Amino acid sequence: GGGSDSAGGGAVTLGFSQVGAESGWRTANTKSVQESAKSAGIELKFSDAQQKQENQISAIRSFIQQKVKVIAFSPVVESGWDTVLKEAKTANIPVILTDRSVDSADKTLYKTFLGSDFVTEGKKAGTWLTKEFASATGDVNIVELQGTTGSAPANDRKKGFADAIAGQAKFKVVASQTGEFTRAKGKEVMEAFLKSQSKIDVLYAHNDDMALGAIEAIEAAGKKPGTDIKIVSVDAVKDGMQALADGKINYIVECNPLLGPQLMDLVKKVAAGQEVPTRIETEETEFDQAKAKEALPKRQY
Amino acid sequence: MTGHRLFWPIAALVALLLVDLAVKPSFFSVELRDGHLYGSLVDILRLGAPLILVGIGMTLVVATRGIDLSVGSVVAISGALACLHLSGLGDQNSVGGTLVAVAMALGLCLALGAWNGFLVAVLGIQPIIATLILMVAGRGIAQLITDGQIITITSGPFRAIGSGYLLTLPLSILIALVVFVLTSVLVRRSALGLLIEAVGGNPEASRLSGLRSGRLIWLVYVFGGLCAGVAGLMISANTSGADANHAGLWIELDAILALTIGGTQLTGGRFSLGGTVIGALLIQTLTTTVYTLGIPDTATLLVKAMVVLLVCLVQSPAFRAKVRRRRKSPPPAPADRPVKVEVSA
Amino acid sequence: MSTLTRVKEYRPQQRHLPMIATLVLLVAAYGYGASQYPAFGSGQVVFNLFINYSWLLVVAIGMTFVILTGGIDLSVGSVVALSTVLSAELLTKHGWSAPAVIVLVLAVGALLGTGMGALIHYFEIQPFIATLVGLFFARGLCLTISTEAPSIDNAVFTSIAQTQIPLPGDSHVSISVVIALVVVVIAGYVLHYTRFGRTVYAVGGSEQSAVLMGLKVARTKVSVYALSGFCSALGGLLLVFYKLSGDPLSAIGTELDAIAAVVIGGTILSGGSGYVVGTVLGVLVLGMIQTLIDFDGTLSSWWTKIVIGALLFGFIVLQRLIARRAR
Amino acid sequence: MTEPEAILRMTGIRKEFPGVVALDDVDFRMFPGEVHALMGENGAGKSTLIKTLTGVHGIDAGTIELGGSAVSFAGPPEAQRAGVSTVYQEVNLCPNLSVAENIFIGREPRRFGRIHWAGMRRRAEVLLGALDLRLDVSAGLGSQSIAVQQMVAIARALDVSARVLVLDEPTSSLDAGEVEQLLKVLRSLREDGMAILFVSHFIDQVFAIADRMTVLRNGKLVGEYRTSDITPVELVTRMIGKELEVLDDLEESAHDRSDLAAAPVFLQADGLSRKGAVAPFSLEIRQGEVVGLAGLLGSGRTELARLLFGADHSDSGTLTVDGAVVPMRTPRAGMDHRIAFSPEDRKTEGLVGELTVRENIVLALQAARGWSRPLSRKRQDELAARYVAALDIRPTSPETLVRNLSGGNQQKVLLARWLITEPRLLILDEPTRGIDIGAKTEIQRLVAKLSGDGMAVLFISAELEEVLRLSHRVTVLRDRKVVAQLDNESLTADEIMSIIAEGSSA
Ligand SMILES: Nc1ncnc2c1ncn2[C@@H]1O[C@H](COP(=O)(O)OP(=O)(O)OP(=O)(O)O)[C@@H](O)[C@H]1O
Ligand SMILES: Nc1ncnc2c1ncn2[C@@H]1O[C@H](COP(=O)(O)OP(=O)(O)OP(=O)(O)O)[C@@H](O)[C@H]1O
Ligand SMILES: [Mg+2]
Ligand SMILES: [Mg+2]
Repeated sequence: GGGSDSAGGGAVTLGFSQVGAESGWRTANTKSVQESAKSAGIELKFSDAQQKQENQISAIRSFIQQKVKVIAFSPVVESGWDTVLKEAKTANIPVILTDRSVDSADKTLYKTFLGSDFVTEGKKAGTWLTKEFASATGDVNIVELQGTTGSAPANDRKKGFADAIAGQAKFKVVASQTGEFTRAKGKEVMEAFLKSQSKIDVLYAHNDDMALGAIEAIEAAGKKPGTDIKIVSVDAVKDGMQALADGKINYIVECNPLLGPQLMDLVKKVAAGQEVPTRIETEETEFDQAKAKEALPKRQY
Repeated sequence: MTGHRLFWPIAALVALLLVDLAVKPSFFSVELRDGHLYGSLVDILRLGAPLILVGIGMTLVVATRGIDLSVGSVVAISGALACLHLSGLGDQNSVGGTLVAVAMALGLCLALGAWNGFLVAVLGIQPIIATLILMVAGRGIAQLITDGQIITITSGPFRAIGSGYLLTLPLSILIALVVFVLTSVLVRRSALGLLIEAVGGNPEASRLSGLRSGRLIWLVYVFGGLCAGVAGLMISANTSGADANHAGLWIELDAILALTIGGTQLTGGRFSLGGTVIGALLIQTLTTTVYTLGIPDTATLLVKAMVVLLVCLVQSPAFRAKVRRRRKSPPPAPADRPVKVEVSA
Repeated sequence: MSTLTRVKEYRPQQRHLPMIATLVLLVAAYGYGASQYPAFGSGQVVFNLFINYSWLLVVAIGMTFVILTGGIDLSVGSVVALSTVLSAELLTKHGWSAPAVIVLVLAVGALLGTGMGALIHYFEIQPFIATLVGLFFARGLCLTISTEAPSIDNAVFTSIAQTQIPLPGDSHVSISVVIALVVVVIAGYVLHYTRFGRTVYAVGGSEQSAVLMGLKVARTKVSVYALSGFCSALGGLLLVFYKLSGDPLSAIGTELDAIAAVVIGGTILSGGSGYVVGTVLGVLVLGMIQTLIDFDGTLSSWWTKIVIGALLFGFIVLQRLIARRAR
Repeated sequence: MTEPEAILRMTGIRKEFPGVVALDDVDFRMFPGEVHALMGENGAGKSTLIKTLTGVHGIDAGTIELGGSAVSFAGPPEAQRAGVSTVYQEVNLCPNLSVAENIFIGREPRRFGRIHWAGMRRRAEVLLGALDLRLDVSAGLGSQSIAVQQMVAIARALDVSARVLVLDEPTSSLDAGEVEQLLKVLRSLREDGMAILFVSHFIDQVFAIADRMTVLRNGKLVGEYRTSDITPVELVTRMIGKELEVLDDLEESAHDRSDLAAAPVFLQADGLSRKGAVAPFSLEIRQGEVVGLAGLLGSGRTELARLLFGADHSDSGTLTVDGAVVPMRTPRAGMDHRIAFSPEDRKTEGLVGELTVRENIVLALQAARGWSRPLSRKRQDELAARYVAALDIRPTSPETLVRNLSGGNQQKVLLARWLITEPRLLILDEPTRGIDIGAKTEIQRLVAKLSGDGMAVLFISAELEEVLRLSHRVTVLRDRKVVAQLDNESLTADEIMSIIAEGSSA
């Protein structure tokens, strides 16, 4: 049977290929997509790729087979999509990228990108740091908990942060290890740092989970997180915000997973063949402890 | 002396520790902070505990010519279920509630172990593939339980399992120690050890000697599940939260590595629980070393590869024999060319 | 003569049962998909199986050789990744020519394999561990070479990647599929018609006996790992053709997929019995499971995992039941 | 007299294993065109000497000359290439490959560079034909009886045109027919000037074929003798280092059945059968009775025995123990009825090589008691010690790994395992396979004694004389069918053979 009926009478079918469910952030992102699709009356074909690009590609292929109206996906990596995107194009199915962009030279392969810029996130964290320690005279010893080695967010957040503090010699990243975006590793690595580093002023964690793990390590070492060691991290998941409100974290750069509503608008537009901007950054704020307190109650994830 | 089964694993562990000592003299410093011991060595013990537990379970499974890939997922499930229950409690600090949570989690893990055992012993599916099923599905189950989020808990009693201290020592290592001792006693004082080694050594001969190998195999998988369950509790307790996505990821590989370093053959038969414990500690020491010495994480895997390779080589009799032959081989060198001896030796 | 006829009607069937069972199940699964999901019935879905999994197929073939000798190779995933990273690095950063890169990548794969084989045979390090070291080592190399995942725009690679070989019924396959199928045929031939192939089975049956029978055990054991390394590298190249990028984090856990495929295909892990065709079917089973899930499109992330496990279970159990029945 | 140049000359060979000196300053030589028997008790060092020759083990001291030039083989392949073709003691073939392949692997006939399967099968059938063996050569080897496997191993060795042919206990599980056939082949090879090293514990075979013999004792050389210069008794005396007392007394006790007629039936099989293994048969064994199974290779003796023990389950018929019909589906069931089964293939079905002598000995008893009721270490040690002494297992340390034992000693361990379970029915499938005459008489005496004490015994042996000597009743099988059951008043081997033969003519 042809796929026309799968596209439904009037209802738009959206094929969405998610990276996986590797973190709370990701899950929130998935939820938001699923829910807003329902409320927007869009028929969603969802596929979880278990962190495997191959799976995402094969999922997109199957979407093409099923002749969905629009394809959206958050690339597990930025490269390696040309072939399948070409196929989508020849089948003239418009493609929307979410959360991460792809590095295809041919920008016509996808309609638009909706998501955040990891480098900017890193920059924001760095800039806050420079302000916070503007008055500081001596060295500021920073330890960094990186995300999964080789993953885009890890690379970019490291880069952005480095750029932001590049100017001033007093900021020294004395230790930088991967915490694999997880609490357990965050704690384990921080424990090691606390013993190997004589003086730590700041912890920069690529996501809240690692920061939360680190906090436990710091407390176990008899230090006060947020005071003895200042902590800045990225994401603003609920637990992170809680810790921020409790004064255990000093600053969080938001990375908003709730792209669903925006995505659905785009899908509708694209399906209707309207023009859309080629790049849309999700509106994201930054939280200090005060803002966290008021934001906390209405935090869904 | 070098004859003893555990000589080489222990030697390797000591060597690695000495390297740490050499590079970072502070590595061995252990001090008393708010009522408990504090220092890298303590961390190694505390963080090594889960691996030790999983390793012990895996050792028995491997001794029967089996393998259990699902332990990682079982770890995740155990933590997830316990934390889910705790998060629902009015007063998370109630010991009773915590015990219930623990009981529920371990109960489920026993069931999961039984499931593996069923596939292997009754349906006769090859262990690696039989447990692969739960390895894949188990992650899903864990995420289903936590709804993909990290369940954070505040329960003091529960957190103690992972990060608490008793008599200044980490509770987790004490638990692991108890399990180790109990298992060793059970296995060696009863006939279990012999029967397991027989089944692993020659299944057909064991069958013809009247062994009920089916039951044994079932038993070891159930036990493996239990060990993984306890490990899961520790891991989640240590971070006071259940991370269904990452808890116990790839722990099966480390466990197998540990038992091999400990001198247990993956082809079944003879096994050594003590060796597994050493192996587990070795692996944890290696991880801690990497963090402490600040080895760039792009190089971490290379270092790990090299160390493991070295450890396995010094353990391999074949290798030692070849080296010795090397040493012997150059003919007694004439007195006038001593330099050459230096080179060849 | 009578003996020969007996051979024909009786022996082979027994040994081929698992594969026949798998085939039956595959067809059944396809039928089910076609009945459930529109557009599933189209031939292209089947060809996509091959297009998407040609690289895994090649890797699994190498794995088959290793497992037939009673060994195992955990390093394949990392070697695949290394191949992609090397290709990307050399083509984009160092401007090597495509052929040169291909040769080098294959050489590196074979070399790593040989190394592990040597460790296993001459130093009697257990295959599981030796290749686990290989896994760490190759993945480590990937990350030291590059933590980024650069795209590849080399003309040759792009053309290989994007050429579509048309087939009747406006469907098509990629060049990689052809390569993979060629590998399958060669592997089948080697295993059945060459001394090396038979020695592989002998070693798997009883290594000690193979030694006492005066077979070239050392050479064979080292070769299978070299072969597996080579296949992984080739698989890596196919993956490059598939994605045109070199990702240090790609192909994580491939070793398990490959092993699963081989075992589902009816090969015994303790070695000595199994067929290449079985491995092909095994890969198709994994692909079929993934495709069913893609088409369903209603499963949440965790249900996806659970269902994969369930389907895996279903396949394996049914396979045994069918095989038993037929006995 | 002047001798021709020795083709093989081993001098001052020394081989130590951790704890054991297997060979100590042993000299050995062989001449073209002679059959040279290597004699010695279990554990004397025969197999080790052979393995040092073919490079399986390196030597700690001594020299090996082949065809006048010094050699030291790195392994069997080299030895093979140098023209030394060997059949090792334990069957060393690949069970997962076909019979034909096991004969030719490594030397497969090829056509257009690819293996020529049809040609291989044809040649295999011819080769086995020469040994009087007709079977489906494309069948898996694993499904063949141990005897068939032994013949296949021999066929493989014969096929290579070698200067030196080494046969380590090739006849241990062959019956008269095959042995005769084999000796015939060896004689013709000797004519062609091949040097043949022949190891056997059957004195008569040795005297039938050997021109010369070398005797080892405890790894030391006792001497080299021409067959013509030595009598069997002298030979045995040199092997065991003392006179051997013969068993005529046993003969008597074995055959008087007077009290047996009264003895209650312990086990009774009615129409028991298993497809492809044994046709429906009926059999009863009384307490204290020794029933012998006679039959040619592949006649189904082992199969029959396996059914009684529950090692395989039957398709039809009933089994009655102590007058009660019992299902016999697993070995465990057999053991619960105090039945013991010592299988013919000690390597794959009997022993756990990785475990020690002690552990192997207590295994069955422990299994019966279940894991929760362990035998105390003290008890284990005593049991082990007792049977190590009783069966003269060497080395005497019960902590030796079984895989390091010599073939015969392994067989003794297997026997000990079942004796300590004090069964009511003891099924022995080729219990004396590869056991030296000293120990053999020991075991035969033991069996006689046990039956005297009321234990029922089912005795299978390829050596018909042995069966006749021990059994009160002989059950004859042919082509997987029970064809006769005879009281053993004064049966002779010829009578049995004729029974077997006439069937095949009919
Ligand atoms: N691999 C080994 N490790 C340790 N000891 C060994 C090994 N192989 C043989 N031995 C010992 O060497 C001695 C000689 O063994 P060998 O197999 O040569 O005896 P044999 O003459 O062949 O006896 P049989 O007639 O039973 O075959 C025995 O004491 C045996 O225990
Ligand atoms: N495990 C088995 N599975 C299938 N067939 C077997 C098996 N064992 C033996 N056979 C076949 O059944 C025939 C009878 O084997 P069995 O061992 O019972 O003969 P036997 O009388 O004991 O002769 P032998 O003296 O060789 O043991 C063998 O020739 C072999 O072809
Ligand atoms: Mg011998
Ligand atoms: Mg038999």
